Amino acid sequence: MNQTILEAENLCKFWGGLKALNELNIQFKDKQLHSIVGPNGAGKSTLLNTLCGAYPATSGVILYHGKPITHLKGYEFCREGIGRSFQKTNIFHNATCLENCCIAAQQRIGGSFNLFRKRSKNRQITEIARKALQQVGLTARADTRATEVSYGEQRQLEIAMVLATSPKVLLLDEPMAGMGHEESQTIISLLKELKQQYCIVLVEHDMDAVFELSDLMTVMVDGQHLITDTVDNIRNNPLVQDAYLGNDDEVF
Amino acid sequence: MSIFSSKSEKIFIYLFFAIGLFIPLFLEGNTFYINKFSTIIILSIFVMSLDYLVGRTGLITLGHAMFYGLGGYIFTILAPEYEAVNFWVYTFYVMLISGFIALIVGLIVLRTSGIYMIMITLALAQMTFYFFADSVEYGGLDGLFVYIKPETSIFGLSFLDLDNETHFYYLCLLSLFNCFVFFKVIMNSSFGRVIDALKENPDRAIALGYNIFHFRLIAYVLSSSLAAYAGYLFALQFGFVNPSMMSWDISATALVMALLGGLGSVFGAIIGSFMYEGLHYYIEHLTEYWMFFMGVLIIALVLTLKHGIAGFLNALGGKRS
Amino acid sequence: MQNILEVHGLQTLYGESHILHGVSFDIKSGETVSIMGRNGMGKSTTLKSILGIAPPRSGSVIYKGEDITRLPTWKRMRRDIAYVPEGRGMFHNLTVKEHLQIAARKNSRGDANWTYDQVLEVFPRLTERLTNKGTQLSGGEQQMLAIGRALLTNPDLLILDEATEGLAPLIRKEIWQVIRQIKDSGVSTIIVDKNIKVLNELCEKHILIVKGKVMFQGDSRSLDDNKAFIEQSLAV
Amino acid sequence: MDTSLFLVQLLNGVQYGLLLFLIASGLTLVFGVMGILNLAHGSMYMIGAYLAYYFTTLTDSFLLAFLISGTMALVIGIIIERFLIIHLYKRDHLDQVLLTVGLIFIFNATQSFVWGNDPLGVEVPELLSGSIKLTDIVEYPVYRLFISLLCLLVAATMYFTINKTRLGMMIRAGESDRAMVENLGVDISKLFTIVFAIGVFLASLAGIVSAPIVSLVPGMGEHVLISCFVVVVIGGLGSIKGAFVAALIVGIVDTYASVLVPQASSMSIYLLMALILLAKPQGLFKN
Amino acid sequence: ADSDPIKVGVMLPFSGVYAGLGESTRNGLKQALKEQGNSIAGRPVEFIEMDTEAKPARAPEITSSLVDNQKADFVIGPVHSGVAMGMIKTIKGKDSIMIIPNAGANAATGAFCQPNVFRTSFSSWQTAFPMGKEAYDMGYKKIVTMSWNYGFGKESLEAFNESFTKAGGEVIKEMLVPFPKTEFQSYLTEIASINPDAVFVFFAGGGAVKFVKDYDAMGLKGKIPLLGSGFLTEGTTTAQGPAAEGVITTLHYADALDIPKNQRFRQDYETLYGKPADLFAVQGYDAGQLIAQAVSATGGNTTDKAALIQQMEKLEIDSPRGAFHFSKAHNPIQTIYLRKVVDGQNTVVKVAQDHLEDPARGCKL
Ligand SMILES: Nc1ncnc2c1ncn2[C@@H]1O[C@H](COP(=O)(O)OP(=O)(O)OP(=O)(O)O)[C@@H](O)[C@H]1O
Ligand SMILES: Nc1ncnc2c1ncn2[C@@H]1O[C@H](COP(=O)(O)OP(=O)(O)OP(=O)(O)O)[C@@H](O)[C@H]1O
Ligand SMILES: [Mg+2]
Ligand SMILES: [Mg+2]
Repeated sequence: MNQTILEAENLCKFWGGLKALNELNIQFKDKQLHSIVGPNGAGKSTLLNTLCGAYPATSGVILYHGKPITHLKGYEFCREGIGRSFQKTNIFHNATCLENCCIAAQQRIGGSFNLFRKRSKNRQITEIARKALQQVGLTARADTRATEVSYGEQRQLEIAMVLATSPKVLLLDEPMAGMGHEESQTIISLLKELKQQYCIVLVEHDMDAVFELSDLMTVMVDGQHLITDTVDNIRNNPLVQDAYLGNDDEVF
Repeated sequence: MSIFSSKSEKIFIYLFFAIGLFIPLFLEGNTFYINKFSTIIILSIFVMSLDYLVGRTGLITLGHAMFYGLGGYIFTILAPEYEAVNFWVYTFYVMLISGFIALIVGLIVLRTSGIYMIMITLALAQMTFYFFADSVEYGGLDGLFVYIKPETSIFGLSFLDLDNETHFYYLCLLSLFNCFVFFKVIMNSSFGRVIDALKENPDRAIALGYNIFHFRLIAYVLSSSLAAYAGYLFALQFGFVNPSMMSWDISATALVMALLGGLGSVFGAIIGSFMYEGLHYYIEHLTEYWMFFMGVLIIALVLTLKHGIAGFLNALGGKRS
Repeated sequence: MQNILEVHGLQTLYGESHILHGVSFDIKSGETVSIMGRNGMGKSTTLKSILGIAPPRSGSVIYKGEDITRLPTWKRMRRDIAYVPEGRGMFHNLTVKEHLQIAARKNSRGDANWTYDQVLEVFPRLTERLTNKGTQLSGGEQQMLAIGRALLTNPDLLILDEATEGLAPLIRKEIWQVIRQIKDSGVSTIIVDKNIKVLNELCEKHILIVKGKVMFQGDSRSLDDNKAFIEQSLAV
Repeated sequence: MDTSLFLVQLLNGVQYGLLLFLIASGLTLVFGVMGILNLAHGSMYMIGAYLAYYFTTLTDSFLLAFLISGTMALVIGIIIERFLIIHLYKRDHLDQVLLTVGLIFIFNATQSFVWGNDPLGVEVPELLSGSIKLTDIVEYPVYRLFISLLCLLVAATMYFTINKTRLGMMIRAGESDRAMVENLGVDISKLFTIVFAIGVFLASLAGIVSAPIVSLVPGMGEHVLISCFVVVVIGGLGSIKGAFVAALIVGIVDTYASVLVPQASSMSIYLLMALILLAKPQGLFKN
Repeated sequence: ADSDPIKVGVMLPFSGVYAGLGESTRNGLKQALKEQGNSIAGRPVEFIEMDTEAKPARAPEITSSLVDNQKADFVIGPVHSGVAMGMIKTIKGKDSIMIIPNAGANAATGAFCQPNVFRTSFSSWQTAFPMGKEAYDMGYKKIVTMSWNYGFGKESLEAFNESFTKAGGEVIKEMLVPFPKTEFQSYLTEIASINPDAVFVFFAGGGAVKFVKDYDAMGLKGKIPLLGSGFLTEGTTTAQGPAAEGVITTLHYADALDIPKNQRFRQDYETLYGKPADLFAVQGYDAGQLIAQAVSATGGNTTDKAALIQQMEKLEIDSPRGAFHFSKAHNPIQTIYLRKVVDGQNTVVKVAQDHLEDPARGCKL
């Protein structure tokens, strides 16, 4: 059995009176793709944001390799190896795609406080960055400024940046949103490959992709854990169909 | 490999320093012009440090003159009244102490951002202003005098006589050059990469694992101590410091110069300072209502140039940074 | 039937880059039209050109028989067009309630088919979030709000750019339901979306844009006839 | 300090705070709500005061002067927005700094050219020139109380308009996303012109009504500018309520500081601002 | 050569708060030289005008421009004490003569006095010192003093304090207002609560206007007499209106001073510039007279500055304020008048102190 890498115990996140996460318990295992689905506003993004340290948890514990990391600062999560992509594209628009990935890679490699070493001199960083671009299929766009690539390509870049931080856990928030069919396919095959090495947490509304990729699925509703199970069980679970999927295919 | 980010920048810098080197030969004896150039060069250093902070780091301050003034005051207060101290040693002291102050100030002001940071820097600068303006021992609003200028020997060898305007001019020019190279080098460094990133999208930089506070703090300290260095040179040039060096309109004027030059371009700071001061000097001699024409000119420039004069030159040169 | 919108030879550029190369099509009153195409082909740009957000260099836009090519955006909107942009266009300093209040108005004929309460009925989720700021909503909630806001202007022509992006399947279905409802009420609609299957069912007319050119337009039947070509263009 | 004195000082503080609010109100609107950084705000205050002086001397009626100057201010506001500011919405905020610094220069030069450099004063209008006896020795000028009343009126109107009316929502929405407001069928550029003009009007209004209790001197605009920013920022950008509360706090703190800790009174409001921003980096009422 | 122009640099504020003072000073200066037909001993006079903007930080640079670049024989300026300090520093040891037409900082002709620096105006000390004794003689025993917290103000309060306490009075409270704050309500309330015999203040320009009006509006004027250093009512009475009536001050000049020289001067000034003369015009005028008389005395020779300075030290200037000559420290030894505002004009009540010399503390000349 794969070992649990990241887990949340009684995790809560309140926005004023709103319980975006309510006593959530969940475990993520190594070399597995674990997807989280649920209606809009269920708290999926909030969960990812809390797991990666962007929001401080209201209460509860986050365990990473068994040790609590809840108290860490936002930027320290990434250093531990928890990388995340954003639901709303969040990249450095004025930099080239390659440079975007270099920024991500440099954090890992270090030397960021070196005032005098020319940034382009660091081969290792550039290599990691190129590799990440290549993985998501953006090699051709390496030297294009990020604003100038299309929306779908920006989504790909978003993932490449996470990869460039050499994470152990990948938290992906709707990576496929806004992507065309072909791009989605690229990402799907990429994720298939990545889940051999990483622990991946995927939030996504594209059910085809989710069903195809997931080893485990969790359904969340109103900040609460509804069910965690395999794809097939979930698909046929009447509760889930009620709360999230609806009865049949996307026709009326 | 070149440190320049555009052809125009390269041409400008070569031309500027070439002319700068030889200009005293043509001004033989006219100490006023030499002095005037030194003053503007000192100002350029100050504006450059601000330009880096605002344009590169994205940290906008209206209290930068605080360090300009502190640079002067630190020296004036520290140096014994009737004894020539060593210039280099005191350069070190001034930058070290102002750097330390900047560290403390930075720890406070960098907790805020945007307009709030503008205001809190302004508040601290005004408080420092009033501290010196109300103080009895530091000369109050009338300021302090520097009675004896430092000597500049290194290991007993002395090349520069600070009482000599031309020598002082070269010291300023050299300082500006070093300052320019320094900023260009850190801009192109690994550190500069992070700075660029966190200016554009700080949230993403955090998500990538950077403690952006540390980077901002370093940038703030560097920029502030260079501003202090400029203030130190000012004090040396005129032998005089005054709280008005710290007043907010000096910060604002410097910001205007940086903007005119083209924010974030570093070499634009030189252009901005020379242009503003040049125009000011020229128009002031034409009319008592110089402010009117200065205002019209500034407005015309904002409306026609998008990224200041440096941006205009870069566009002419046809290469983007 | 009358054309509500005619688009002739739109040429649109962003700075130097030429995006639209002569886009032309027309929409009949009450018709629901899809615009398809891969990422970056110029779908959104087409919509923006129609609305004057990305003014075309040449070409014309005729709306209800009137040439509106030179009108400022707001005047076009006043002629009962509503737009849900990609990215949703939330206001960070307005509450959900205010988003709706600010938009609500009668159309130019003085009708108000959609009211504040009706919109909340369609999106009950929003009812719970009325005092939240627009940007504090979850992705999907923002999308609902954007659509609700557009409906409250009681448009004759509704333009939806990726309106179902980021919505949960159940909600997506609801949205399609709503769009059908809108369609039934006689409002013309332009939809940009990824879900070909639904579009096929819902729309009377389909427009395929490839690299800034209209490569296909026709009804659902002819869409089926050209299935191979279309799928290739969409890389399905 | 005995109680009656304490209360009179409180009245001073409140009265000063209200005046500060009036001066800052235009800035709250233009900067806080619309997001335009208008450094020439102080200059408009100055111009308002000088116009009031000019027209009171000309017409011998403060009311008439008030009306004429107010209208002129609106016109000036429209002109500035239509011909200058309008080019800068898509640009960096800092370009607005540059432009409005240019305006400061122009206004200052104009002031000095038209009205000269000697300090000038305006008489308090006859009707409001009396005093009210507060304690046996302290009297309070009626005109100051009148100003306070006016400030309250402005504050209430602004609060209501910005927060409760559709117009106010549109203005706020415009600050957040101009293009989207236009997408809703609103003539946003006209709206912004009007709001900017009102901002300028409010600045001048403050200048006009304070003309009788201040001295008109060159550069009077720059002095108030910083206080205005302090008020707007302490309150939290975009919050009318915040600006109002902040103005009162600043007024009261400044008043008590000048009697209780005179040595530090010059720093008091800056210290206050620094402390507030440290505790609440977004100001008091930023939501 | 002897027909070369005599260069007179003018360093005054022509913009900002002090611009009005700069203008008057310049007018007076020009009037004096016009009376000489704009030429002295056959040499024309050339003016080089620079705006100091009253910014001390710019002072050294502008001075250097006049002294080093333009080689001005005389530099007239400034109005503002902070600027004066910067100027003195720069002009020290240079071959130009500085004539201060206003700035009152005691140190300018005290601790920092220089052979080539003269002052035609006053020291802060001079303008306030005589009031101490006068106030006591008027029967005030307990007084509150108040001014802006800056050099000129503080020096004035000190000088007043010095003579007032010596006479036997007591300053029960000293209030310093941050410069340039003009919100006085809280201070006035406090004064009212202390209820002293009288109040002595130093304010000038716009602040003076505001203070006097507020003082009146608070109803204090009828109850607690207001005394001041003369600047309280100099060039400000029109703006102050009726509020200024009855305010008592000391100064080395008064508009209504009834001596022929003053009447002639004021008449000429009015015809030349179309507005009434003021103190600053007088001081500028005397700077002009000083130059004219000194250069005439050396027969037009301005190269030998030492000789010129010697002449200047010996001169007796026939000023509209009454004749004066210079002390060793180059500050005028002059008469100080006790004045009272009557019908919007400063009228002379009496001579407060005849031929008052500044103690020039710290000057080694
Ligand atoms: N900053 C915030 N302030 C207040 N409430 C917030 C904030 N961010 C999110 N919320 C609320 O928390 C709830 C959960 O939001 P979250 O973004 O986690 O949903 P989600 O599951 O990701 O939904 P979606 O699928 O639509 O993206 C929502 O109801 C949202 O309105
Ligand atoms: N503001 C802009 N400046 C420059 N280029 C732009 C801009 N907006 C879009 N583009 C470019 O124009 C092209 C068309 O963009 P558009 O947004 O119309 O595509 P789309 O068909 O809507 O794609 P998607 O499905 O990804 O939204 C893309 O190549 C994009 O990179
Ligand atoms: Mg989400
Ligand atoms: Mg699109």
